[in-house]
Amino acid sequence: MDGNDVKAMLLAAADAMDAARDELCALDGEIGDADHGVAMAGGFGAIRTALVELDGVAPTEVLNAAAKAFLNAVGASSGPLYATAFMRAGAAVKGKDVLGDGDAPGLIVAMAEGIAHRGKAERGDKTMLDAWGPASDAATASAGKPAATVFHAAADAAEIGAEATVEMQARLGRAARLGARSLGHKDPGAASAALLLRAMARTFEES
Amino acid sequence: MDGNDVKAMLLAAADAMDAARDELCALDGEIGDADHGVAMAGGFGAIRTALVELDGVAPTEVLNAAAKAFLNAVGASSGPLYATAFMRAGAAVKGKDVLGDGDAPGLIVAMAEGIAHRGKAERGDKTMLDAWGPASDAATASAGKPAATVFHAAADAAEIGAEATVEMQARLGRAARLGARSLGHKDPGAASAALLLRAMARTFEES
Amino acid sequence: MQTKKIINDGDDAVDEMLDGILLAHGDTLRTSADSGRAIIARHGPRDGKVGLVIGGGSGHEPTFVGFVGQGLADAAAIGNVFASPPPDPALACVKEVSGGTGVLFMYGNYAGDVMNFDMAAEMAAMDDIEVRTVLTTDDVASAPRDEIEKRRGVAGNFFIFKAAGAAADEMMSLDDVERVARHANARTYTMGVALSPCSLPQTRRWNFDLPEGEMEIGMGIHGEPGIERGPIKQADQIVDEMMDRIFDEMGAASGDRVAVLVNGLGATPLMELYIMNRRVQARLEAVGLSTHATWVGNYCTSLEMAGASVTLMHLDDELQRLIDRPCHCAMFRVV
Amino acid sequence: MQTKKIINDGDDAVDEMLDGILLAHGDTLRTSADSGRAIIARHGPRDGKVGLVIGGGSGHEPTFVGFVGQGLADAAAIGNVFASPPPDPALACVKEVSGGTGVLFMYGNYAGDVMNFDMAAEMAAMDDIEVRTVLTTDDVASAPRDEIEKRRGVAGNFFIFKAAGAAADEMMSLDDVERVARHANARTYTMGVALSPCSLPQTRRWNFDLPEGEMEIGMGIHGEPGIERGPIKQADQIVDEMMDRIFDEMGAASGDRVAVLVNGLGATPLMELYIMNRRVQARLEAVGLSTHATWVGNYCTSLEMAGASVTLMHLDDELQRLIDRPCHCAMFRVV
Ligand SMILES: Nc1ncnc2c1ncn2[C@@H]1O[C@H](COP(=O)(O)OP(=O)(O)O)[C@@H](O)[C@H]1O
Ligand SMILES: Nc1ncnc2c1ncn2[C@@H]1O[C@H](COP(=O)(O)OP(=O)(O)O)[C@@H](O)[C@H]1O
Ligand SMILES: [Mg+2]
Ligand SMILES: [Mg+2]
Ligand SMILES: [Mg+2]
Ligand SMILES: [Mg+2]
Repeated sequence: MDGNDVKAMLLAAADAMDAARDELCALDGEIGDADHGVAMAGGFGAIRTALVELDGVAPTEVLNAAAKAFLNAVGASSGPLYATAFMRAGAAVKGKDVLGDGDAPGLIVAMAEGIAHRGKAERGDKTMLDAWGPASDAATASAGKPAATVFHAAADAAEIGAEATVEMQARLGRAARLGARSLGHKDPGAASAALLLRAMARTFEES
Repeated sequence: MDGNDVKAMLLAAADAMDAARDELCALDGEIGDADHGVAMAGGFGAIRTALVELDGVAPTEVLNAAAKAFLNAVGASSGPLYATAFMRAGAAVKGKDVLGDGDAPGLIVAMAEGIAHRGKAERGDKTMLDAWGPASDAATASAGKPAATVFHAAADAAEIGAEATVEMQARLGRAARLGARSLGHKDPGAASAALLLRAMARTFEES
Repeated sequence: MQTKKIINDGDDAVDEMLDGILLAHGDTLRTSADSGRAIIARHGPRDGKVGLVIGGGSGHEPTFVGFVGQGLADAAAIGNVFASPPPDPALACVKEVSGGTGVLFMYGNYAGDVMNFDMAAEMAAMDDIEVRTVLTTDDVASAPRDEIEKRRGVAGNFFIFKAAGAAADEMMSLDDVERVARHANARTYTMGVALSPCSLPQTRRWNFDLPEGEMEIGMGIHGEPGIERGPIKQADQIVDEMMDRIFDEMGAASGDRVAVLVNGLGATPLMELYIMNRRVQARLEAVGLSTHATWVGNYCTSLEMAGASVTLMHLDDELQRLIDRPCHCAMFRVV
Repeated sequence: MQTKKIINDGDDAVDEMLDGILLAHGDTLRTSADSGRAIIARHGPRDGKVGLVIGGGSGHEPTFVGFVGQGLADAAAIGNVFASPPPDPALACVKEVSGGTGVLFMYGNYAGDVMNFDMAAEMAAMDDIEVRTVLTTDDVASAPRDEIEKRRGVAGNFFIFKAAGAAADEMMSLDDVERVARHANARTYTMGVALSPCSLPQTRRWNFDLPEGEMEIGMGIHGEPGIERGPIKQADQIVDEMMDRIFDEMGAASGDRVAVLVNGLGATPLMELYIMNRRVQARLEAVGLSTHATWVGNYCTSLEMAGASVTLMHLDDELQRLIDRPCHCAMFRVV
């Protein structure tokens, strides 16, 4: 997995966000402000633009460029959360030109930590961390397996985690003010996290 | 026909305007500003309020009170037009405490003249005058017949006249700017005129 | 199903609105003792000054009531929603603001308004107050150029009233205020577009039908049908259609100055109005016209209608001076 | 089917709006060289003065950009529609308005804004500019009183920013401007009601569903669900529910003074806002509160949402002086 493979993962994620834009907006409309799809598609669209020129650079450089592009295109909640996630992921593999299967869990764990650090959410607050947290656990548990397996395991866990947010009462973010009215709705940030991880995982099949 | 009978005619007209309010607004919505029903119901509602206290006064007094009430409640186009109509009708029977069958045509002719004078419309302009004009002709032609017959003949003519406005291109009022787009729609002021005359005519049956 | 409105009884809406206005703006506005529908500027009317009385139907706020104040209109006669006021409030306005040098009526060119204000003017003449009338006819979409006297007055009212109000505030004679008013009207051009209907408080039904995805160019501020209906276009295209028509009417030369009003009809966000303004200014620049001043916002509304209009006033030195003159109204000020 | 909007490409809406704003208001506003999303007051920022930087998502115009100007905010960082600006424009604002005595960030309490502005503050600290933050939390419907720190900032922003901006304009120290801002926030109470949804330019779909005949009390200015949904009530009842809740929070004594803001969310006509104001003032009078000043209009909008809010600021001598202090913004002025 070199820088170009990391780039391919991010581009696949970008396509997934384009496809899910309206669905994510609709989810956000139920308990938030209906713009999560716009933010994610916009952020990954900016990543796409920023990465177009990058070729043959190290994974860290790709991830740092993605962090900056996402942040400045989006703002919102997702901007700092994903920007921090990408920066942490970049830092986790700093100095390496090529990543092996053993680096996969660390990338996912670093992203989850970045999101937790920036957002100060805890699991159960009904945020994207309820997808990224389980994903991080699953990635750690799959350590030693091929990167594709690690990412798919993380995506599986993220999907289950996202599904579980339906039963949660929001304690952070816009939805927090809803109290019990947030029950019964899936958190849009958790939903997009699962989609992202799955799209990233699939890039291993294609390559 | 004494002042109280004139009052009864106006009250019957008021009920007719209440019943037709939304329909007249809808007609006005097609070629105007959708408020003709509100204006007519409001104007006759004000007449109802103004006349409640009047008992046993001369027809002219009833008609003058109606003119004032209608005008100040409504404004709009209908206000000055009907206020002038009622004032002219009042003037036409001035000095009489009781009206006979012979006075009926004069009342209708005076109303039509008042409307023509105030609005400076000509027949064919697609206004209420296209109902009041034929009504006035029919009333004149029925001179000598019982008042009920005169009013019904006027109402018949007004209905036909109102129907004919569907084929006219507006030359006055809000609809005038529509040009050919005013074709195919009945003029709301002509429609309400026919309803008014019919309601007035029917008061003879009841009494 | 009824349209959604925050009102009490629909028949009381206008009077309750006026109550709310007077409670908010009692420092600049009062009602006449003769009529609760005659709203008078506390500061402004004075001996020797020509009185400026404007008015018309309600539902266009801040037009007309919001433009009453020192330096603009001395009084406004307030009608029901989309209905001319009766003569009484107009007459009450005249009596309150007459400073001995005559009164000017200014209002949009609608049959109902003309009949009612004319009746009021006749009544004022019986009291030996000279009242003249200048009708506004800025809506270029409402009649062809050879029937200019049939055009209606719309958002451009704002500029035309402002110029006349400033002229009166400068203590010009009735002749001169009337001349300025006619001149301002002749040099003011508006084109509008509507995206959705509005509804009267009394009926709470949509007053016309504008299907999904469609807009109507040239629609009047009471929902009177316009000149063309079709699919919604992009902002730049809409503005281009408006500007083409206005340029054609205005016949300005490169280097001439204009004042610009991008007006919202009620439900159109400022975001859209400013996006329109971007294109308006680009078009002005392209033909070498210079923008002296720009106003963007809801100046002449049609209740909750969505849509907008563009107005240009073709300035000369006098109009520019008058437009710039300070005024202090309840809902608008220039300082 | 898409919602109707006068825009070009939805992704360009915010930038094109800013173009239009700068073209209309270039005499009071400019952009920072570092960021087109950092809008700076031409007059206002100066040596020795605490800089006031506000900001947040677009779609609430005239909030935030319209309140940039001498005597109010020195700059605004502009986000996408309903999205916090990233740190960069906020940082650009800081650099432009820093007068050497510190900068205050003020914005509504939303998770996204907090994260982005905090990042900007950290970056400013690296440049040795002291940045402090006061979050606005005036929406009493958005959390119970014992979780006041979770409340969001809505239309009351306007009063809170105004007070802090006046304090900075009086050349108060950063400590004092911060104190005033917190005090103003603590004494400002807003309750809103929504009647219809809005739609983002990028999606052009209704962002929530509010069935015919229904309203939602306490809905947020981004369409975040409120505290109660039910059939539309009469204006007086709606206002009563708002005022009961606000009175309960405010705990004012008879004779106390308030400033009032009756705010429209975008598609609600002035007529309805003034009808609401009538009841607001009646309720104030009934409990012996005196109204020092009233603003009625669209001050904090949610694109084309229909609805309104009522804000009371519980004045003391200092707040009253600050609210009265002149300011000159592109979309608002006090003289
Ligand atoms: N403090 C937080 N920590 C982690 N995730 C958060 C936090 N606040 C919000 N989120 C996530 O952000 C999502 C909303 O993102 P988005 O709609 O793009 O931003 P905004 O709320 O600013 O409109 C929520 O669904 C939630 O998953
Ligand atoms: N000059 C006129 N002469 C006669 N009738 C007229 C004239 N102008 C308008 N009308 C009538 O008035 C009707 C509209 O009345 P209404 O809706 O109450 O007033 P407005 O046009 O002020 O809204 C038209 O349908 C037409 O019949
Ligand atoms: Mg969101
Ligand atoms: Mg009408
Ligand atoms: Mg009308
Ligand atoms: Mg958002």
